[in-house]
Amino acid sequence: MIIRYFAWIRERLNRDQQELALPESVQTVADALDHLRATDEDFAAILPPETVFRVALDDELVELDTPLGNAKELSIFPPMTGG
Amino acid sequence: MIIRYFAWIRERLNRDQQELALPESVQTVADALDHLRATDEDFAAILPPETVFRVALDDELVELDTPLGNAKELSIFPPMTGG
Amino acid sequence: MTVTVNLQQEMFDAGALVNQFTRDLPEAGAVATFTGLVRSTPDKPIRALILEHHPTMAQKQIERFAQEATDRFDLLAIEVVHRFGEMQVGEPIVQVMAASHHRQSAFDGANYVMDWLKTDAPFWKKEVGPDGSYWVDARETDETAKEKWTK
Amino acid sequence: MTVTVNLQQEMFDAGALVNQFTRDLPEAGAVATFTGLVRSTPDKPIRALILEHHPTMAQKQIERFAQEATDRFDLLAIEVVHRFGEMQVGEPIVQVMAASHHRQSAFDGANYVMDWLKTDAPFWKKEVGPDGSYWVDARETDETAKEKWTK
Repeated sequence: MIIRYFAWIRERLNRDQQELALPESVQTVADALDHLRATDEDFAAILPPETVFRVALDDELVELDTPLGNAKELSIFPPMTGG
Repeated sequence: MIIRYFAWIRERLNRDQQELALPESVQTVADALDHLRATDEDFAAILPPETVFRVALDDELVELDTPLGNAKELSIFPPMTGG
Repeated sequence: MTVTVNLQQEMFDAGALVNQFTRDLPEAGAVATFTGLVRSTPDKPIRALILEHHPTMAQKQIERFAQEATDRFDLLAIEVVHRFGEMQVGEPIVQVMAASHHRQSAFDGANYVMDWLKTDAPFWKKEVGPDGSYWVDARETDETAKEKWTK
Repeated sequence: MTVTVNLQQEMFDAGALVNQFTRDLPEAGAVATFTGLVRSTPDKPIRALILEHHPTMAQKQIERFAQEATDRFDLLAIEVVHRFGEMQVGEPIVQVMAASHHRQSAFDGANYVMDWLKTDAPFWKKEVGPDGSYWVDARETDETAKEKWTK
């Protein structure tokens, strides 16, 4: 799965995307975030569970309990400030 | 006093304005209209009391019972359809 | 805070007005524009529109609505251009532009002026159709549109 | 009924877009336009704005809001142009244009898209000020603005 980062999250992680092989046990968005926190110190420090951020699977905003399904991309970003 | 007419009222009366010396007894807009009806057959036929129209004194929309005061112009016209 | 009202017979360039209006407002984050155009629809085709107006009264009334909108919605600037005389299908009739720090007040300012303009500005429309020309009746919905601002 | 969404880095000419949009709509009596601009105010001066976006997601989301606005307000056409990258003070960021037979639906269409855009389109603002650059926080009022459409 491709994980993409935007705005201050991208800047603080110092990367805009990464490819990640997720174990079978990772079923939902929340599982994927927990997996990232467990395996990546920077991610754990910058995106602890209490951080306000949003996630999208293949261009659709989703909730933390949404199953990853066959999604190819997980995007992680702050609340939008466009317009 | 100058009486000005607009839109279909102007067309049907076949004049866009007229000068009128009003007797002392004419105090309000309604008095002026009654005076016009009494002295002008065309006006009486085209603007009977039940007609829907509006009036302005010196560029301000007014009601029928508004006193003429020192106004120089009385404008008579249909409801507006601008914009 | 600038209020500009122009009544004119000549055609105007809607886009050029928007750019002109916006150019000198470095603090404005939001500009809302409404453009009213002469329209012809299949069920009610027209060839042209003739707009009669009461010049002095129209100028005063529109300046008043524009000033009210400025005060009420804290606008940085507002401009109204309204044509009179004969216009062809597709040509602009009226344009209202409102500038503000924030988008909602810009929208509300332009919308407010348009609602009052429709019912209270002394303009009268005569449509030139295939079967002759006729004066347009005042519409009930325009009166009710105005009421939303007095709630 | 046309929905057009353009995401672009280049500057655009707000007025030229209005004229282009309006040109081919003989049935449209009403065009409402919203232009969002880079602003700098004395109490919060900025030199420039950098707008980051999620390209594929932004395109899809905005097309969806625009289509929803079209259906909901019976629009004849809607066009959204949104820039990304670096912009200078006074430059346009976004423009929404909605055409309809009637003025209120044109206003509502443009307003609806802007409200959703602010909160749900994947764009992030970074302001370049005198003391460095910083990411803009999401505003509570933008979330509440959206709620008026679900009443």
